[in-house]
Amino acid sequence: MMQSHHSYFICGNFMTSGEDKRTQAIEPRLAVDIGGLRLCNPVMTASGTFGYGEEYAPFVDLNRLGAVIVKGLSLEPRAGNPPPRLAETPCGMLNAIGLQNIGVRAFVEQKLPFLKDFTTAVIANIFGETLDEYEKVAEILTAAGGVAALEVNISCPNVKKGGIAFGADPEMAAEVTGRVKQSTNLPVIMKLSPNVTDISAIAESVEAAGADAVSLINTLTGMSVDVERRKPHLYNMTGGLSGPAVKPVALRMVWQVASRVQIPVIGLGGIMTANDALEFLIVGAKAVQVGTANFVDPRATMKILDGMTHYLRKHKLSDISELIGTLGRL
Amino acid sequence: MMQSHHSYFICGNFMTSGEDKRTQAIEPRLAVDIGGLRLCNPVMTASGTFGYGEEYAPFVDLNRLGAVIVKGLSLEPRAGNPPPRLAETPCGMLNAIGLQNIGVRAFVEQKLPFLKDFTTAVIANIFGETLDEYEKVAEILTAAGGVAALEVNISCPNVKKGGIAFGADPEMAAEVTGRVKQSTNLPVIMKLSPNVTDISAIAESVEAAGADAVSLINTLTGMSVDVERRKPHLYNMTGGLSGPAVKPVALRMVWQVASRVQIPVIGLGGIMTANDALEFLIVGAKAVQVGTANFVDPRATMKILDGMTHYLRKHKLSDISELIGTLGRL
Amino acid sequence: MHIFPMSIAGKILVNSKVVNEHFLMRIELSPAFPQALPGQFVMIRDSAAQAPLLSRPMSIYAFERNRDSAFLEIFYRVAGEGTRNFSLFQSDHKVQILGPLGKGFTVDADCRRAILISGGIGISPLTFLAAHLEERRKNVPLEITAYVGARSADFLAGLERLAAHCSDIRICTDDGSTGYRGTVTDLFARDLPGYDAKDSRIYTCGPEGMMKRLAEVLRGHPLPCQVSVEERMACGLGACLGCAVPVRTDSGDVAYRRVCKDGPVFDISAMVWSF
Amino acid sequence: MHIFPMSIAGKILVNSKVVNEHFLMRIELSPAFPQALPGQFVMIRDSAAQAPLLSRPMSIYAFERNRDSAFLEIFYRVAGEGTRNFSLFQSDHKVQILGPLGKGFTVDADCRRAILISGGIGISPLTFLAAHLEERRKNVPLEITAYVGARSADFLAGLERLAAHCSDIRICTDDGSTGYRGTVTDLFARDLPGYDAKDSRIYTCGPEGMMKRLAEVLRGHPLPCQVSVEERMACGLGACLGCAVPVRTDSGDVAYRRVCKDGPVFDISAMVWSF
Ligand SMILES: Cc1cc2nc3c(=O)[nH]c(=O)nc-3n(C[C@H](O)[C@H](O)[C@H](O)COP(=O)(O)OP(=O)(O)OC[C@H]3O[C@@H](n4cnc5c(N)ncnc54)[C@H](O)[C@@H]3O)c2cc1C
Ligand SMILES: Cc1cc2nc3c(=O)[nH]c(=O)nc-3n(C[C@H](O)[C@H](O)[C@H](O)COP(=O)(O)OP(=O)(O)OC[C@H]3O[C@@H](n4cnc5c(N)ncnc54)[C@H](O)[C@@H]3O)c2cc1C
Ligand SMILES: Cc1cc2nc3c(=O)[nH]c(=O)nc-3n(C[C@H](O)[C@H](O)[C@H](O)COP(=O)(O)O)c2cc1C
Ligand SMILES: Cc1cc2nc3c(=O)[nH]c(=O)nc-3n(C[C@H](O)[C@H](O)[C@H](O)COP(=O)(O)O)c2cc1C
Ligand code: FES
Ligand code: FES
Repeated sequence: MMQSHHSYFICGNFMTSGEDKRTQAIEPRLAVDIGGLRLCNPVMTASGTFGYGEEYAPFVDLNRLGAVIVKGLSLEPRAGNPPPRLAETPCGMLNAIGLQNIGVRAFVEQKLPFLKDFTTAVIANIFGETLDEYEKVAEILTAAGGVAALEVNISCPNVKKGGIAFGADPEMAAEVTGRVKQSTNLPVIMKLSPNVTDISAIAESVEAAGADAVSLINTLTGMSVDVERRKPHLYNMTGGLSGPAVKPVALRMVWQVASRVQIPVIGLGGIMTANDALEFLIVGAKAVQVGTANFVDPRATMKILDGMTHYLRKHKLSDISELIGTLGRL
Repeated sequence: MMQSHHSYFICGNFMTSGEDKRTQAIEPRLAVDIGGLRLCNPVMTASGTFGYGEEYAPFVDLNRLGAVIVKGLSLEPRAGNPPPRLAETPCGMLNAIGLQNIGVRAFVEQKLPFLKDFTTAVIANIFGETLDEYEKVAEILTAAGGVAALEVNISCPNVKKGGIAFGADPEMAAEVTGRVKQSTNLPVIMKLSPNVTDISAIAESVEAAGADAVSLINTLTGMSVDVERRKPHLYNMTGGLSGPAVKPVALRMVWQVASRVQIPVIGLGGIMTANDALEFLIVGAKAVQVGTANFVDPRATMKILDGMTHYLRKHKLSDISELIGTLGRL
Repeated sequence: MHIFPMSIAGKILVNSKVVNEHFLMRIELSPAFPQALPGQFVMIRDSAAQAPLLSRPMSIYAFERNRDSAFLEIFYRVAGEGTRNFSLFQSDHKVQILGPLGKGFTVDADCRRAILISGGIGISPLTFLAAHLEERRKNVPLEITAYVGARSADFLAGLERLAAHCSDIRICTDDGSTGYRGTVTDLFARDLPGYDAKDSRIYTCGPEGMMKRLAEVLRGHPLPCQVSVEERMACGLGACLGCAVPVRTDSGDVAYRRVCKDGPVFDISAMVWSF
Repeated sequence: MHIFPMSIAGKILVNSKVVNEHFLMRIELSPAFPQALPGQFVMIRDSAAQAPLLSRPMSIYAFERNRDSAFLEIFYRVAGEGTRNFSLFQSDHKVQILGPLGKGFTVDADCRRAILISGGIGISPLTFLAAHLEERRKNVPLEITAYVGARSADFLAGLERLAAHCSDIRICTDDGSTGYRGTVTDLFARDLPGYDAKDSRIYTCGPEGMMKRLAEVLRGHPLPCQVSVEERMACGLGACLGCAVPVRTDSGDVAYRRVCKDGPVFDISAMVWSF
C-alpha cells in the first residue's frame, strides 16, 4: 500500500448575498477532511450526473464545489446501452446508461485538463469488469496527476463470478478495495451498492481492506413498464433508481453505516435541497453528493451550499463538523 | 404436511356502469387461482393498510375484493411502538407501527365474524418472534375456519438469531415456511422482504420448502430526520417505506422472482392505479395487493378493479390470465 | 347512531388569509355530507395533485347544510408543504374531503358552564363547539367562557368569531401585548377555584405544552376536561394504526388509542403525556 | 461562436388550445435569454411543482426579443402527465426554462430551395425554421416548400402559421380528408426527381415511422437532409448520456450521440434506425 497522499485545496471565493458579507467575520467553516482528502465544503456532484464538468460550467461556479466526481471510467471506452436509457418514476427516475464513457486514457488526455483549471477537487469514479481492470484504471489516474481521489463503483457485475455485483458480497468488495489501494496513493472511496441485505457488513469489510472512506448509496435496481405496449420502458429491462424517492433508504443506510465504521461516510441519494443534505450530515455523513437534482435545477449544488451555510448561521454553528452525527432520539 | 385445502368463492356481484351491462356477454374473466386459493379477481388489500376490514366497509364493497389481507397477527397481543409512527416522504411514507395487533385469538373471536359475512377471501397475515410462534398462530387460524389462506410476514426480527429478519436468509425463510406448512392445510403465501441482496434466492428457498405462493414486496427500510430539531421523525428511528416511491423496485423484484419460481407471485408496492396493477401482472404477478393507496383514496381498490376490467376489454382480452407474464422486449 | 364518513369532492368558495399565516377555507360539498359535530375533523387533499401523498387532518371550524349544499370551513395555519399548497388554492379549486371523522366533544345534560381553553390553532374546533353550545343555550341555561392564549396580539387569529358565541372571553398573551400577561393555564388556574365541578365542563385544544400544563393544573381535580389532541395520520379512519397515542384506559392500564377514531377528543386525565 | 444556455424563470402570457390536444404557449422571459435558433429546444418545468421530476423537452416554435423582454413560444400536444399539467397552466403561471439547447438546423449559403417535410408535432421546429428562412429570403433567392402530413384534416394543427412563411405548401392526409391522400413521404417521393440536389435542402421532423420512410426514400440520393429526432431526456445539456441514439459517424462506425447536445438535428443518412 502506497503512502497516503494529502491534498490541500484553495477554497473558491464564495461571496453569496450582500447579507452574508456583513456577517463574514463569523462565516461558518465548511471545510471537511475525507480520509486525507481535504475539501472546501462537503458538497460534491455525484458520478454520472455532472458529465466531466464542462456542461455545467455555465450554471455553476465549479470553484465553489467541494468536489466534482466524474462519470465512471473504465479501462477501455464503453458505448453503453441502446436507448431508451431513461424512465421517469414517482419522485424519481430510472437510468440504464450502461456506464458509457470515453475510457480512462481519453479522460486523462481530453477532459482532465479542463477540470484541473478549477480549485474544486477532481474525483475520478472508476469501475471494471474484472479486478485487473480496477487496478489498471487506478494506476493510470494516479500517474496522471490532478486527480484528488478515486471513488470506486462496485455496483457493476463481476463477469468472472457470473455477473454478480462486486458490491454484493463483503469478500469481493474487500478484494476490489485491496487491489485499488495497492495501485494508488490517492484516497480511495468505496462506493457501496444499496441492493444488499447488510450494507454495514460491506462497509466494515471495505474499511478493513483499507478504504479511506465509503460513499453510499448508488442506485436501487428498479423497473418500469409501458402497459399499452407491454414492453419495458428501458431497453436494458432494469435500471438504477435515483432521486427523491430513494432518500429515506439512503438516509437509513448512511445512518447505519456511520455507526459501524470509523472511516468517513459520504451520503447521497435523493438530495435535492439543503435540508436533505443536512439530514445526511445529522445522521453521520461527513459530506454529501448531489446527483439527480442537477437535472431538475442545474444550480442545485449552489443552492444547497448556500442553504447549508444559512442553516449553520441560523443555528449558531461555526463549523460544519459540529453538525455531523448529532442525531438525537425522541 | 396436511392435504391442501381448496376453497371456492362466490364472486361478488359487480355491476359497474350501464355501459358494462351492455357488454356483459363478453365481460372479461378476472378469477385467479393462487396456489389452491381461488379468488374472484386479482385485487387484494395489503396487510396493515386495511385494518380488519370494518373501517373501509363504508367506502368499498368488500364483496368486490379478491381478498382482504388483515393486519399482521401474532400469538399474543402487541401494543406496537410509541408515536410518532408515521412520516411522509417524497411520493411515499414511512411507518413504524410496530406490528400492533389484538393477537390471533382476539382476532378470531372479535374480528373474523364480521369478515366471514362477505364473499371476499379472508387472508390472515401472520408473524412471530420465534418459529414456535409462527406455528401456533397458524394452528389457531386454521382451526378457526373462515380463513382462506395464510400470508406469512418474514420481515420481522428473529429474536433467537440476534434480531436479523427471518426473510433475510434463505435458510431461515425456508424454516418458517416448513413450520407453517406443517401447521396448516390452508394455502401458505410467504411474504418476502425486499431488504435483501437476492430476493429470487429467498423465493426459491421458500418454494422448495413448500410455499404455495409468494407475495412481494414488504416495505423497504428507511428513515427521515427533522433537521430543525435534529431528531428522527419516527420514535423507532427507522420505518418501512411504502407508496409510489417503491414501485420501480417492487416491479423489478416481482419480474425477477416470477422468472425463477413456478409458484404464483403476488405483487405489491406502490400500486395506486389500474395501470400500476397491470404493470405487475405483465411482469409476471398473478395477483396484486393495494396498500398505501387506500390512505390516499379509500375507494382505490374499486377504481383499480374497474380500470383493469376496462383495460382487458379495450385490449380484447377475455381472461386476465392472458396478460400475466406477457412482457416483451424492446 | 353511527354516522359513516364519506369521501367526496368539494369546491373551494373562499380561501383567504385571516392574519399572519392563518387562512380560512370555505368549501362547498354535496348535501349528502353527514352533519359534522364539534371536535370532528376531515382529511383534506388536492383533488388533482398526487403529491404530497397523504391527506392532511383539519378540524371542522364550521359546518352548515341546506337542501342543495353543505358548507364546510377549516381554519388553518401554514405549517409545511401541504398547508402551503392549500394556501395557494383559488376559488373553484377542487379538494377531496374525507369525513366527518373522529369522536368529537360531548356535552352532557348537566353542563351549565362550558369553559373553552384555546391555544394556537386549537381555536378552530373550539369555535365550532362554541357555535354548537350557543344553539344549545337557547334551550338550556349555559355560560360559555373562553380562555384564548397566543404569543402576542398579532397571533390572536380567529378571536372575533369565537367571541361572538361566548358569554365572556379572557385573552392571554405571553408578552402582554393584549389581555392578561401570561399563559392561559396560569389565568385559568387562578379562576379554577371559582368553578363548580358539578356543572362546569372544560374543553381544550392547543399546543402540546399548553395541554400538559393544563393537565397538571387539573390533576386530581374533579372538574371534567376533554382535550382534542393531534398526531400524524395516514388513513384518518382507524385502519393504519399510525396515529396511536398512549392513553390510560378505564382499567388503569396504558394502551394505544387511535386519535383519528377513538379520538381526537379524550378525557384529559387519561392522556399519558411524555413528561 | 458558442451560446451558453441559461436556466431562467418565465411567465406564461398565453396558453391556449389550438385544436384537439394541441396547445400554444407563449412565455415571457428576460431579454438576457440568448437568441434561439431554429431546431433548438428548451427544457421546461413548472416553477413551483416538484412533480413530475424531470423537465420536458419542447422545440422552440417562435422566438423574438426586444430590449425589455424575450418571448418564447412552444407548440405542444398533450401526451402524458407532464404535458397534461402544462395544458392547465393559466396566464401568469411561472415556468422554468433551460435553453436554448442543442444544435439546430443549418442553412448553407448555396441553399436556394428549402424543403420542409413535417409530420405531427414536428411542425413546430419546422415553423421556426420557415420563419427564419423567410427572413433570409429577403436577401437571397429562396423557395420554401413544405410538405405537411397528418392522419386527417382534424389533426392538421399549426398549418396556418407554417403556410404563411412558405412559398408553397403540400398537405397530405392518410384518409384523404384534405389534400393528397397518402403519406408525406409518398408525395415527396413523387416530387423528388424534380428537385436539384445542388441547391435544394431537406429539413424534416415528425414521427419516427415517417422519418424512417423518408430515410429510405433518400437512401443514396445526393439531396442533403437534416432530421430533428427525439429521445427521452433528463439533463437536456449533455451530461447524463440518457438521450444517446446510435449514429453513423464520419469514419463509418456507429457511435452514440446525445440528442440534446450533438443533436437534435442530424444528417438523416447518419441515423441508424432500428429497422
Ligand atoms: C385531528 C387534527 C385536527 C387538526 N386541525 C387543524 C386545524 O384545524 N388547523 C390547522 O392549522 N391544523 C390542524 N391540524 C394540524 C395539521 O394537520 C398540520 O398542521 C398539517 O398536517 C401540517 O401539514 P403540512 O404539510 O403543512 O406540514 P408538513 O410538516 O410538511 O407535514 C408532513 C406530515 O406530517 C403531518 N403533520 C405535520 N404536523 C402535524 C400536526 N401538527 N398534526 C398532525 N399531523 C401533522 C402532516 O399531516 C404530513 O403528513 C390538525 C391535526 C389533527 C391531527
Ligand atoms: C428535442 C425534442 C423536442 C420536442 N419538441 C416537442 C414539441 O415541440 N412539441 C411537443 O408536443 N413535443 C415535443 N417533444 C416531445 C415531448 O418532449 C414529449 O411529448 C413530452 O416529453 C411528453 O411528456 P409527458 O409528461 O406529457 O408524457 P409522459 O409519457 O408522462 O412522459 C414520461 C417521460 O417520458 C418522456 N417522453 C415521453 N414522450 C417523449 C418523447 N416523444 N420525446 C421525448 N421524451 C418523451 C417525458 O419527457 C418524461 O420524461 C420533443 C422532444 C424532444 C426530445
Ligand atoms: C444518469 C445517471 C448516471 C449515473 N452514472 C453513475 C456512474 O457512472 N457511476 C456511479 O458510481 N454512479 C452513477 N450514478 C449514480 C449516482 O452517482 C448516484 O449514486 C445516484 O444517482 C443517487 O443519487 P441521486 O439520487 O442524488 O441522483 C448515476 C446516476 C444517474 C442518474
Ligand atoms: C401502515 C402500514 C402497516 C403495515 N403493516 C403490515 C403488517 O402488519 N404486515 C405486513 O406483512 N405488511 C405490513 N405492511 C406492508 C404492506 O402490506 C405492504 O407490503 C407495503 O406497504 C407496500 O405496499 P404499498 O406500497 O401498496 O403500501 C404495512 C404497511 C403500512 C403502510
Ligand atoms: S390515521 Fe390511520 S388509524 Fe388513525
Ligand atoms: S438529456 Fe442528458 S445528455 Fe442528453
